[in-house]
Amino acid sequence: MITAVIRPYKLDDLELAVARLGVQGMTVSEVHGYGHQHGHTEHYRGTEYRVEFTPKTWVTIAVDEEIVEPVIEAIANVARTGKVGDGRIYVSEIKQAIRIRTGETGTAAT
Amino acid sequence: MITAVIRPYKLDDLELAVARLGVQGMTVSEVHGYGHQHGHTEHYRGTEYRVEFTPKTWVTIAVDEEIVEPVIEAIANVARTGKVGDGRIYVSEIKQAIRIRTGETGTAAT
Amino acid sequence: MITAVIRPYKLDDLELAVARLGVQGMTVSEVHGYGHQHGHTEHYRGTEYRVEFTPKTWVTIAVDEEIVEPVIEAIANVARTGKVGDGRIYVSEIKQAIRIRTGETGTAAT
Amino acid sequence: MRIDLAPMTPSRRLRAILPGLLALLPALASAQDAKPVLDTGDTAWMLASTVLVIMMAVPGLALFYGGQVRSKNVLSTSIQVFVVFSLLTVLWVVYGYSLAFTGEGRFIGGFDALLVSNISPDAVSGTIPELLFVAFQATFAAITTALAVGGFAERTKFSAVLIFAVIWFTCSYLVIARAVWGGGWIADLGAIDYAGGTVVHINAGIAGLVGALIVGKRLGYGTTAIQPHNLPYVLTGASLLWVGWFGFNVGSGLGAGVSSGLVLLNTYVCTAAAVIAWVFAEWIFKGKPTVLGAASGAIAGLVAITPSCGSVGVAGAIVLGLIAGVICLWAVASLKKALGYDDSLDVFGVHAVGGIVGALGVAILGAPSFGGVAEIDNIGRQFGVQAISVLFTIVWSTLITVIAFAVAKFTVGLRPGDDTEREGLDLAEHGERAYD
Amino acid sequence: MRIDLAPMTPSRRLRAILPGLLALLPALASAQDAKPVLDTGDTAWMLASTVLVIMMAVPGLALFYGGQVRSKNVLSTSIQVFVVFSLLTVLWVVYGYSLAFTGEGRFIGGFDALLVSNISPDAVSGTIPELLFVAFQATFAAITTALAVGGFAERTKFSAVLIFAVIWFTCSYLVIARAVWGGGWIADLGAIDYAGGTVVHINAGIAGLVGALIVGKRLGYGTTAIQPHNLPYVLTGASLLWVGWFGFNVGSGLGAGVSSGLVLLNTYVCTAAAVIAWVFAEWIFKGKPTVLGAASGAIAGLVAITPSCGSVGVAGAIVLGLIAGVICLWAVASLKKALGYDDSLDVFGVHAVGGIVGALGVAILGAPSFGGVAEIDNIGRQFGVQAISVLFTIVWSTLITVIAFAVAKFTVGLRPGDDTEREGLDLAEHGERAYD
Amino acid sequence: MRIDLAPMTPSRRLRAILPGLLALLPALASAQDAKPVLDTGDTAWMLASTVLVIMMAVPGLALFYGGQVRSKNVLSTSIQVFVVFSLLTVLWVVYGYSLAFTGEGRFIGGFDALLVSNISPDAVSGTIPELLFVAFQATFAAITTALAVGGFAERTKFSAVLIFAVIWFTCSYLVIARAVWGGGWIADLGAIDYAGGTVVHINAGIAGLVGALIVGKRLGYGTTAIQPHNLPYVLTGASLLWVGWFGFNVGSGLGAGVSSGLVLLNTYVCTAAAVIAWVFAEWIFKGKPTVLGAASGAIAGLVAITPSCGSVGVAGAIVLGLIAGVICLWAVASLKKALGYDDSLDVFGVHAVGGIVGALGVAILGAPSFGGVAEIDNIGRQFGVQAISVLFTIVWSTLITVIAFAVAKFTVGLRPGDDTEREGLDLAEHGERAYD
Ligand SMILES: Nc1ncnc2c1ncn2[C@@H]1O[C@H](COP(=O)(O)OP(=O)(O)O)[C@@H](O)[C@H]1O
Ligand SMILES: Nc1ncnc2c1ncn2[C@@H]1O[C@H](COP(=O)(O)OP(=O)(O)O)[C@@H](O)[C@H]1O
Ligand SMILES: Nc1ncnc2c1ncn2[C@@H]1O[C@H](COP(=O)(O)OP(=O)(O)O)[C@@H](O)[C@H]1O
Repeated sequence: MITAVIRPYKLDDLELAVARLGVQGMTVSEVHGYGHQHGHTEHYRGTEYRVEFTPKTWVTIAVDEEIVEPVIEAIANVARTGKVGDGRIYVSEIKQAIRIRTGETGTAAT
Repeated sequence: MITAVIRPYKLDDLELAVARLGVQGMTVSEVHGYGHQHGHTEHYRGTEYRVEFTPKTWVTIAVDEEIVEPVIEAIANVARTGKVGDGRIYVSEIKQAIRIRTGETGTAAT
Repeated sequence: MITAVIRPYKLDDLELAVARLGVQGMTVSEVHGYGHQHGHTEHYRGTEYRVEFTPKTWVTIAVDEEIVEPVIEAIANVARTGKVGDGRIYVSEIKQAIRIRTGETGTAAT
Repeated sequence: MRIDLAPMTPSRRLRAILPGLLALLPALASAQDAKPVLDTGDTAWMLASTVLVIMMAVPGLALFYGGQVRSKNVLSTSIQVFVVFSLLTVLWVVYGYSLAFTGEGRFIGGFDALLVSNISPDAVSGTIPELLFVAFQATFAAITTALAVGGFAERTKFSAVLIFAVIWFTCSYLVIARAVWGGGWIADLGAIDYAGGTVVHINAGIAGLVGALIVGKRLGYGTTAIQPHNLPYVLTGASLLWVGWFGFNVGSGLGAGVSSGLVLLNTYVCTAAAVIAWVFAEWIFKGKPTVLGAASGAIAGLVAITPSCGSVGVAGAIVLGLIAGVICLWAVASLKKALGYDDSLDVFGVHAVGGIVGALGVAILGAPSFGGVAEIDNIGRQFGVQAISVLFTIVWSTLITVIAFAVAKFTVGLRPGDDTEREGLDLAEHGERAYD
Repeated sequence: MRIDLAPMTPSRRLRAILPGLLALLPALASAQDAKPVLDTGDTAWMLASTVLVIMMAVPGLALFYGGQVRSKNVLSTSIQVFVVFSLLTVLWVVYGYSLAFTGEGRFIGGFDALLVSNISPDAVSGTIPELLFVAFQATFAAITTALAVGGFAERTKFSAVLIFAVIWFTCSYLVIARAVWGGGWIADLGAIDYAGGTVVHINAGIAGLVGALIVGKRLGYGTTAIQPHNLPYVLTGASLLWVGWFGFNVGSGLGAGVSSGLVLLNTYVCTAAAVIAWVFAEWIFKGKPTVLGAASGAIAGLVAITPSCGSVGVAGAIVLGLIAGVICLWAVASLKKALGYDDSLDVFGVHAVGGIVGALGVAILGAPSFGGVAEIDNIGRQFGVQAISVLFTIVWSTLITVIAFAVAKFTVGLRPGDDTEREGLDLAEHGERAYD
Repeated sequence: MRIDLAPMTPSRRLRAILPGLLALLPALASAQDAKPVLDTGDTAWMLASTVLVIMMAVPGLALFYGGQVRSKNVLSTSIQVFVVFSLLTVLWVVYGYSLAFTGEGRFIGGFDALLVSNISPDAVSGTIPELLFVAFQATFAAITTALAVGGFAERTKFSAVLIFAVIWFTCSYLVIARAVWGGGWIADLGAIDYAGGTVVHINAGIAGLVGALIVGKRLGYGTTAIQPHNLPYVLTGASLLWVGWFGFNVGSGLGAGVSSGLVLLNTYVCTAAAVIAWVFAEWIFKGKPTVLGAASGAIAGLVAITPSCGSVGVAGAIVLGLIAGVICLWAVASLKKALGYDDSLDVFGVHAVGGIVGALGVAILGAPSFGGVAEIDNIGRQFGVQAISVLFTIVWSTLITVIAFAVAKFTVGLRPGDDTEREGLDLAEHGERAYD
């Protein structure tokens, strides 16, 4: 299971890039994050405060073992701007995957 | 940890179904996904575009090892319509679970 | 990877607490959950219904192995009110972590 | 080119008002004899009033209703208001005005003024342009039918709603409007209804309830949470209804004469009092004062003062508001629960019940002995007359609603199917999502 | 202290209206000779009308436009409407009114009334305060320019929009306003334009289209989904535009005389008919009736009736609405697709196309033989005159828009950069997010 | 049945206006002697004005305030506006009008007109129905108190807000209204205050600030981000305030006479100029022009022109707007930061500061030598008089606010508790969530 936190406007590009590698599905959600972007201060009518969180998009893609590496690379390539706040990719293990409609498991369900 | 992506309007049924199996809690969020539903085109005032993402509900349930299988089955049963877009179920390992209020860990915290 | 479900208004405190332990980033999202808070009924213009879900905040923090325990403890401490609905903490394994901007992996990417 | 009867139309409309005004309109009787002369001040206010009633419907009612449904049905609900309002505006001009306000028929009018073709653009009626009177009346017809759709929102097909709207407007609204304002058999009884408590609110409220019963409950009603998805919309909509209602009530006097002061102030304070009553009653009996309660209280007060705004005194308007706020709260909370119907947006509990409170209340509070300004010698008799007009409206509206839904059922069907309803009508019926 | 010409200004404005009114204003000719006397009724309505036109722009247009863009650009779009409206209001008073309505020039006026300094506060013009006439006209100038920005929304720098606005207002709006209402060479041809079909809608629609072409398409246009982010805002905005438009159209008669009835009713039913036409055409041809369609239909009808509201009969207004609804739907769906331009909010498809439908349609539907009330002896000739005024507006507005954007391009630049555009203009240009 | 004093009330109200109008109302003096005759044009405009002021509060202010708070407090904030507005409307009719406008007392009036019982429905005052005057004044009282609650929003118990509202209305609003409009000791000094700069804006602004200081800062103020949760609501609310304010200012002339032109145009351009000033000042000094700035600028301009709209020339109105925009920006950004108070919605920075700019500015810009139309012979003296009325208002409002909050503190308590405040007042105090 590949999970990536990226800039929201990079989603379209990411989608195209991983589709070329055969990824046929994904699930995304709107999140907020901070990291090195931490600590930026804003002024709002006389008060100053740190804005910790900026909007990010959280992408979850279940892929077959063999294409994990190329997918990671593709995501990293399209999501990189070089400016702080580009995001992270995390890879974790899935014990089991089921496609609800068909009941298929394993590769067919990724 | 069982994670399911389902059609939003199936949530009520899912909740009832897993409650019968002894599941006592869950966390859900609104997400968007595509898979085989991919590629549907829409018209909007003279422009045509592919709508990749449809709204889904992401359900996370921490359960005891022994009821993983029946819970998966229950979810698959209520969430299945047979039409494309029914969603997925993923199972992964949790190393540790803590209930914040009591500090309990393990089964009590699922 | 530490995942915590907490009361939304506890986020500011949580952030300060884990920052003190050296955590430099996190990703959060708005979720709804139930557990023991389950079953509360509301009245709305003559109809009575159970409100299952209350708003929670879902916090995901990738941390180095060595500070997992103190971070869990810090989260549990700030998020605890003692009233039902305080939430959960789950710990799971990440196989790989990449920082998109730099391509760094491992500890630097948590 | 114009038929003789046309210039009298507004004065017929006034007959429903007259019993409610002691001596505020002395010039009226004689004015009917002379050739009508336009008054720019009266016309200015009637232009503004017409615009205000339009604002009640769009965006007022669309927001008030749209905010109360779930986010998957907000478009469905508000397009119903918007399109029903537009459709009936056109139909009003095509045949509604003619059937309600012209011709000799006692129960229904004639076809002489189809497409208002026999009204010259420079015709003056009372002190305003006759076509302005047509427009002002159009807003009443259109908003009344739009109100009714709140009863069966979130589960009825758009096509069924339109079929209901056309039939109900033609057979119920026009007939009752004629009885009260046009041919006038109800007005002849001496019933007081300044701005349309029976024609508009009881009429629509009953249609909403009967429709809700025929269409059936929303899936999950009573078991899952069905809550307003956007309360700021609800409050904004209620506010715009309040604002626009001054056109509705004060405009019903068809000018900016001295009685406009009483009517405006009554409409204003009765509403304010009903807000207070509903909110405090909730606070006392249910523990918390709510925004939905404040908004609903405002509508309850507005509905209650609609028939009586020209008859009660200012103190009476406050009393009426306090009563209407509490009774309507009881209706939407306790009565509805007891009876178990699913009137989605409480069209019955607020419009029918509030309208009945106002229609009956005016018999008492309008009497000079209770500080009113109406010519009520015998409160009991007046109460009886009011009750007759209320009962007739209930019976007639029920009948027509049943027929209208029967037609819809056997042509296009009433409900869109369970899966569609669960997914939401916005996507299924209109191919859109409200928020992206 | 006042120049001689000033008191005549509103009557000049009326010249564009007069051909459209058979004999509804008999007193006007003689009134021009006598010292003008204020009429409180006319003044009351013109105060209300001015307020209504302001409400069209803010919040009406700001919501209508803001709801149609993506959530990352809602603030950018609505601040453009708000600030352009404010800026041009000030400029109108500083020099706009003077250049459009005073002096002897045929194509552009003089500088005598800069800062309206030569108008005494107690000057009466026609039957209303002259300063009220200045204010009413200000709203027209300001909203017209604000309409145009919809064409190139979501991708143009705020500074570029302001530069466009100032140049286009000065060189296009003022010149065409003078031709139709001020010096009057177009009015002298006998063109009918009651409330500004050419000056306002065709003018703005063309500017929107040309701007869209010069600025270029939004990133991702045609490939990714670019959808309205909040349709309830769109419907609310359209509703407020409808409500406010009564000030725009009926107020253009500069009083609450008998013709106000026809103008109001026409504005009301033409819009309602266009809503029905658009929604049903969509339902038939695309499968579903949509909220965006209902809202767009309303605007199409309002635009089409704007030039013709004092000339067509009520049945003619319904016909015009039905036609405008269908043609504008075709323009924004099929024509736009065929031509491939990216007019973000369909300023061209609705305002220019709808304006042309109205400007040409009045030549036919305004004729007495088609139930109209205009003095049209020769439909063909009138059609020709209308076509000339339309063509001049198209050519002139195109020219000025090109110049305005050229200036903007070579001073501040047109677009904010790809990454900024992808991230959204709200954050990049205004440092704010709409929703938190 | 009516007391002698009643018919003079509106003319007393006019006294605060008169010094600001050179010779625009020549007929007034003599009119006071004759029996008042209703003018339908004046009445039409006053009906519209009353409706417009109601629209300022609901939904205008409710949206403007509701959008600026966090989403967990939007209901709490807007129900406070809605219920306070309703409650004070009722109290105004019950005793407020009587105490402010009737009787002989110099500092407070009598109890003769409780429940307006001694005003006949056909009484005319000036040229409008007397009850309409009562209603128009009610809107001022109600909105003023609702404005004040913005100062201590997001942290004060609903019950405490209501207690504050009742006490402050009774002891501060009524006393100052009487001083300026009723008994008139401030008006007798010759202070110019056309539509209520002191009575309404300075009064409410000070109450907001003092309330903010007494209640204390919001939890997390200064450390965590406390941002508007919905800026489109803020812009919509500000727009509706702008729209409704024409009723507030122009309606204060109590008719549709010739001066209405100047008052409307001034209100319009001053606001537009203040929007421009605020937005450009932000752009220059802080880097970006913001929507919150545009909205705030509009309110600053509206507040500043309120006392002076009948006295300054049009150019003066533009200058006043530019000044007010910049000074209020400085107040909410720099001054607030320096002093460190937590006035949640900048009631002080916009209403009190803007009101002071307007009240003092009129002494200069209203003078004929600066293009004004007021009878100001000695600018220094007039400035002194204006300063006295400002100072009195500041002192009195401070005093009463302290007392009102002391009472609230020792009865129901001021704050709902830390956890409740963090969770949001919507859920804790009203049992509702705004969005679902
Ligand atoms: N330790 C972490 N755990 C979870 N998410 C993180 C962590 N660090 C960063 N993120 C996510 O990645 C995003 C980008 O990280 P940031 O450090 O700001 O930029 P960069 O990766 O370019 O240095 C953050 O907004 C947050 O969503
Ligand atoms: N590879 C994947 N990774 C993550 N989520 C996926 C993946 N494939 C599908 N999904 C999720 O499952 C949902 C349904 O999948 P889809 O393929 O459209 O239907 P079906 O499972 O019926 O074939 C998608 O909308 C998406 O949220
Ligand atoms: N089995 C579970 N799986 C996933 N999330 C859970 C589970 N149980 C509880 N949660 C989450 O934790 C939150 C708090 O749990 P709850 O049982 O209500 O309170 P407490 O932990 O104080 O007993 C829930 O709202 C839900 O989001």
